[in-house]
Amino acid sequence: ATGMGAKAMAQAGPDDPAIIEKQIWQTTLGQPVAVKPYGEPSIYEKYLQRRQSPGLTAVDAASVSFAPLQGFFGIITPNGLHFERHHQGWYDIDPNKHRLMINGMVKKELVFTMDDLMRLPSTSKFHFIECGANTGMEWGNVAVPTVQYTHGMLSCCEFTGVPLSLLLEMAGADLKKGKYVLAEGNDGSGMTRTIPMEIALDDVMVAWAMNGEMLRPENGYPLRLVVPGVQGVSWVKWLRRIEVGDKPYGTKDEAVHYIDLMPDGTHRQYTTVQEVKSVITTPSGGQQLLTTGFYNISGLAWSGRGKIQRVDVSVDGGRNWSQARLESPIMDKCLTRFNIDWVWDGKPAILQSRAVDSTGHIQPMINALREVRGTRSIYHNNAIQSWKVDTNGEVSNVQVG
Amino acid sequence: ATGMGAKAMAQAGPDDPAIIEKQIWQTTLGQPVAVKPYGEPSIYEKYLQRRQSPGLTAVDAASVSFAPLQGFFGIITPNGLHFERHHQGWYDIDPNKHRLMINGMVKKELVFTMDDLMRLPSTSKFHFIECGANTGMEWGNVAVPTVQYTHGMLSCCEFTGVPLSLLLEMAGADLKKGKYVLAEGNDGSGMTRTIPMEIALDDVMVAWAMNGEMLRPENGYPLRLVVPGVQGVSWVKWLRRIEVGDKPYGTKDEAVHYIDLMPDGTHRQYTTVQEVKSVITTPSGGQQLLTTGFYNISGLAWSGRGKIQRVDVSVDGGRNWSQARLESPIMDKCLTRFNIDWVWDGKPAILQSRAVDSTGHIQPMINALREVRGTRSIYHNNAIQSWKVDTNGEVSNVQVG
Amino acid sequence: QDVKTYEGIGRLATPNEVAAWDIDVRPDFVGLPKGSGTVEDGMGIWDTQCASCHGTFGESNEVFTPIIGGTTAKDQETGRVASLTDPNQPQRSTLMKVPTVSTLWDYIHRAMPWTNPRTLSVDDTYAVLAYILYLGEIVDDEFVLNEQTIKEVQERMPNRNGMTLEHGMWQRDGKPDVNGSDCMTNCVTAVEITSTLPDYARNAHYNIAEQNRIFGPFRGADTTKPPVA
Amino acid sequence: QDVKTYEGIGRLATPNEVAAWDIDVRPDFVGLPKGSGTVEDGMGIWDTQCASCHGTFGESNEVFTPIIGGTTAKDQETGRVASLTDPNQPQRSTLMKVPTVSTLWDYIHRAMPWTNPRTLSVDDTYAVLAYILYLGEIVDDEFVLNEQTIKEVQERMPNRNGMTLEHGMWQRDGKPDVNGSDCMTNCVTAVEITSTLPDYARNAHYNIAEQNRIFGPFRGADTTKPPVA
Ligand code: HEC
Ligand code: HEC
Ligand SMILES: [Ca+2]
Ligand SMILES: [Ca+2]
Ligand SMILES: [Ca+2]
Ligand SMILES: [Ca+2]
Ligand SMILES: [Ca+2]
Ligand SMILES: [Ca+2]
Ligand SMILES: [Co+2]
Ligand SMILES: [Co+2]
Repeated sequence: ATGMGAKAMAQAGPDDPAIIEKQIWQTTLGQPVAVKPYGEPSIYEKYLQRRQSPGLTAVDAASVSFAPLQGFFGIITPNGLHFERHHQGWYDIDPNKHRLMINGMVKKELVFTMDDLMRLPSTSKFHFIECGANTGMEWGNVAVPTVQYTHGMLSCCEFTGVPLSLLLEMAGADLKKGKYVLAEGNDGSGMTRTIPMEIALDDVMVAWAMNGEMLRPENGYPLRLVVPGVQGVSWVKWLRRIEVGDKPYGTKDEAVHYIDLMPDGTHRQYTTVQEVKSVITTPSGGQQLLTTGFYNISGLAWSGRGKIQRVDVSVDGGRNWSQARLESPIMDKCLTRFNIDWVWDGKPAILQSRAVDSTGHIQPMINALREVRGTRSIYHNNAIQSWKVDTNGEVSNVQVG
Repeated sequence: ATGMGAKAMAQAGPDDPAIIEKQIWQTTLGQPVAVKPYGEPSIYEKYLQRRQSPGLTAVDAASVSFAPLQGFFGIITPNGLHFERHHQGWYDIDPNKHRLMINGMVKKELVFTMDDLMRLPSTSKFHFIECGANTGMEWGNVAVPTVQYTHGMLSCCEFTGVPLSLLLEMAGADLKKGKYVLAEGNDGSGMTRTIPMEIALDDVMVAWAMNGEMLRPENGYPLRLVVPGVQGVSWVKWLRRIEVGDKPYGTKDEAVHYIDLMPDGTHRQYTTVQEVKSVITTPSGGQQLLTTGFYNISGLAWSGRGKIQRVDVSVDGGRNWSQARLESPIMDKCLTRFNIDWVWDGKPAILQSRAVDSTGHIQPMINALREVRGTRSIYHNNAIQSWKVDTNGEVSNVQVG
Repeated sequence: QDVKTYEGIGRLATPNEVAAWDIDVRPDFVGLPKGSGTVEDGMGIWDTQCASCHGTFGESNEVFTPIIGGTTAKDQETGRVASLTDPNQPQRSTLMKVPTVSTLWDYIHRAMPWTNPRTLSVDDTYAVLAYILYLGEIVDDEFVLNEQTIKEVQERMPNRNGMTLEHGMWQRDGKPDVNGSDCMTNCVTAVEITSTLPDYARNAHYNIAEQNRIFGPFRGADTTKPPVA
Repeated sequence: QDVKTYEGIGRLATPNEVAAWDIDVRPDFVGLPKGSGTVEDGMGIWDTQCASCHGTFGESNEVFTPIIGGTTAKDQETGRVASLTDPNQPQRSTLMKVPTVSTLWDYIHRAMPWTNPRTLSVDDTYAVLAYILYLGEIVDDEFVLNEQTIKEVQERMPNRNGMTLEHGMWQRDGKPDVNGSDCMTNCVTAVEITSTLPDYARNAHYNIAEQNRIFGPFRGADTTKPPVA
């Protein structure tokens, strides 16, 4: 330790030049309005970026960029920092040339333009989206240093669109025999995923907007599927087609990827729902505490099965737990921000969070998960994350057993 | 009218080249991840910008840029399109040189760095912010063409910060004699506003984040006051100082501006609370309906006194009203999005919305407001907005009596 | 939560720091520093540092609404500016509105000149304010404004009695002026359009077609052309 | 709400339009167009259009995980790939995982070659898939793949029995594998750290100091240097 101690409250410290000296922003005229018709973050925020995890993928257009959760607040993900996952790159598709087709086991096969879709009764909902592979690098051991790389395939937006159920009704979908829908994207990969009809009719949306504006090109402009609580790959981007069918489609990303390898060599196919999970985002791996004393521990919790009911936090590696404050509103299949007070005494500590969802399911420890799933399943790692605080204040990614 | 009629559902229309011909985004490789480490909207969204109202102000650094509400969805305002109002321009202030001082009727006068503030227990809340002068150009007559200019000094974000009450407690504020706080900004105008202690202790926040990231420079980076339900000018940006006092401060923007001229020549001083209000954002002034048939009428409702309880919509200039659907969650002093079905028969129509808040207050007609306030008060016009739909589908701003 | 928990977060302000930032001046003159300035000195400052934006006589509305104009000697007696009810009064100047002279002192000292705020000394602030008051015919050309004489000025401010706090918008539980109707059917007999945008203003906010999305249920009207028939 | 209300919104798709876009092929071969291709023709396509990324024998992991490798003749009998439980197997190739040959046909036809998707004809798709199956030793060099023989291939797919739907993550009301503990105090006796980032990986994700805010309660650690003592 480098002689850190609680900063004393100085009775008469030296005068702070930041106060005593007049600053340029106090003595000159600032910039006009609308100099940025579409604004940008402060230049001092430049380190908070979407980033690739070195070595994770060989090519950048079949890859992922992780969201900098370590710098986020609240639950909304700014659109510019939403995580990305493309299988064949992204395009800024001309919305006037984009179409949505509904076909298969329907009375009428239909085609919609964006003009059409946006006339229909729309709805707006807040939901998280998490890639099924989020935290996947950590199944076997600690592999990456920060929460950006451990949990950064996670974002949360207010989405606006029409319920898929409405489009299916307009097409006269056969809901007796039609047990599945296939969603297909308009990119080079023609991304296709099967969604069970039960979920499709429940709360799936055909969405054009995120956080008040149109989808970003990287996130499917002008149309994507929103499949609340379900892994991101099913939220087909640049959505061009919905087919109603009586059997799953066994597409490449259902039969070769997004399948979870079990210890006996079988793969679980169609793993879909993202289970209850949470992570402390500050302080988190790679960060350094400046001094001892009070800190606000803050993080995110979510569940693909419903709402967050409570979050407990441990600062001693899981020996003892205390209930965290949950920010409101607590919404269905949406991020919930938690906060809890902590006074750091300068000794080593291990910070963990543990979420409970409205179905009563409690986030498990990594060892318990491994007992069933082994270490090679890649997807759906919802284990409790541990961050070690060293005596020098440096925080690192650890696993405990 | 130009021969518009409901598009018939073509049994066998001509094949659509957008479907039959392969598009470039289906036959080539798209762009890699993280090519934009901080993403931007689609190039096809470029018309949705913050804009000045020509002739409203003589200089651009004491001016306002209006948010394009006509293109928004849901309730979140994308940070890049948040409205701007500066009195002496904006700066991107160095957060390491920014300080917050608490002084006046307190036991200990305190100074906080950003490092300090962000260690304290934080909270995240969704709130609207509306300039007191929003819709102010319309007191006398119709003056501007679109909802961007009539209502665009309105935005809504998730804010993160510490309760002001906590800082006042840390400073040992004299809550017996201290009836007001003065909030002061760090820009050239040193913007100062008085806030009654009752509100200050209730839900005012000293905030550093909006919509998950740090405040934008134009919105007060790195620190601003969030004063829920109160007109925007009190949400002091680049907040550097809070003083506790026993009397209001009569600052320039309390004694010369943001005062409401009544017909008898008196000015109402310290008009603060934004009353219940709503507006249809689509369709709205300057837009054109493409054809007859079904449309989703959509808009925003808010109240500085609480939650939105209901919104009614009229399509016949106020003769008859129907209750609109409200999107959830409905939050305190926050925008609420409403939607309602409408089938346009091609005849002229006048669209209006009318909000009711949780105190039971109902948004009034402009004439009723004028009976009390005349036409020159500039601020706090919360009248029902009327949009006329012409037979050619063009929508324009009108007032009815 | 005991605030002691947060010990070490934040620190005491030094007296110099408070002095540097606590520059506000209240209507009761709390916060007003001692000093003085003459109308004559004020004229020099005004002409070199202020007149380019506000006009030689404070009458300009090139950059901002006029500072001077619209007040009378009578107003100084009554403390109510009569022209505020005059529909022919073209502008509402600063002096027509401002009830408290402290407001001007505070604001000029903190924020003017606009492009060089915080550069006026205390005495210069007194001087230039004296000159503004002189231009407003509130003081004569011999007047020396200081922390004492400013109280006399307050007694002459033309709109000093022009403000009211009797309204529902100051506190959260205030009562709104008017309440809307909750009528649902047959609420009005005839709907009369009382105001529309004049034809000449159709394109005054530039082309609305280029201020709307190029797809979706609606387009922006092309306001460079007359409305479609 | 009666969907008739929305009449005029959307239109019927034409048969040509549906044909243009409805290109998916299901495990039961619904959607598979008629056609055929030989291993030999497939080799020509592979070598000119695929090998640069996937390797001459489909073994490359330069651009993506290998397509070929890790399967045996035995696997074709059992329909289970044994090497999936072998910790020494370095990669999980496509053929080790894919249970359904339709998946390959569908995906190659819709998305390959990666930089020129949707350019392979139906016959070319049969041909290049035949060659992949040949490289995987599932068919011999004389094989002609068509909409009939593909059914025989399915019976030989090495991992055709390797998938399970017996898990709680397919439907929303599924049962999770394990449930965490709700213990609040004295939950574990000793906390053992079982994994940490190796020292050599400290800067493998570049400097973490430049991936965090430069103010606030925390800084990013400077990972270009060893940890502060
Ligand atoms: C470069 C232009 C410029 C110069 C020079 C300038 N001002 Fe101003 N002044 C402005 C603007 C613009 C405003 C309005 C600011 C705002 O919107 O808050 C203003 C506002 C004021 C006001 C408040 C008026 C009101 O009704 O709000 C006073 C008083 C004032 N100036 C006095 C001065 C004095 C005294 C000086 C010289 C020492 C000066 N100004 C120099 C541009 C200028
Ligand atoms: C320019 C590089 C490139 C070329 C050329 C190319 N591929 Fe690929 N291929 C890829 C990449 C990258 C992926 C993974 C895409 C993804 O992440 O979804 C892939 C995936 C595949 C897959 C699925 C593998 C799996 O496990 O998911 C098959 C099968 C395949 N390619 C076959 C072909 C065939 C056949 C050709 C030629 C006709 C071809 N590829 C040409 C780069 C290429
Ligand atoms: Ca790379
Ligand atoms: Ca201008
Ligand atoms: Ca003071
Ligand atoms: Ca002097
Ligand atoms: Ca099909
Ligand atoms: Ca053939
Ligand atoms: Co994915
Ligand atoms: Co304002």
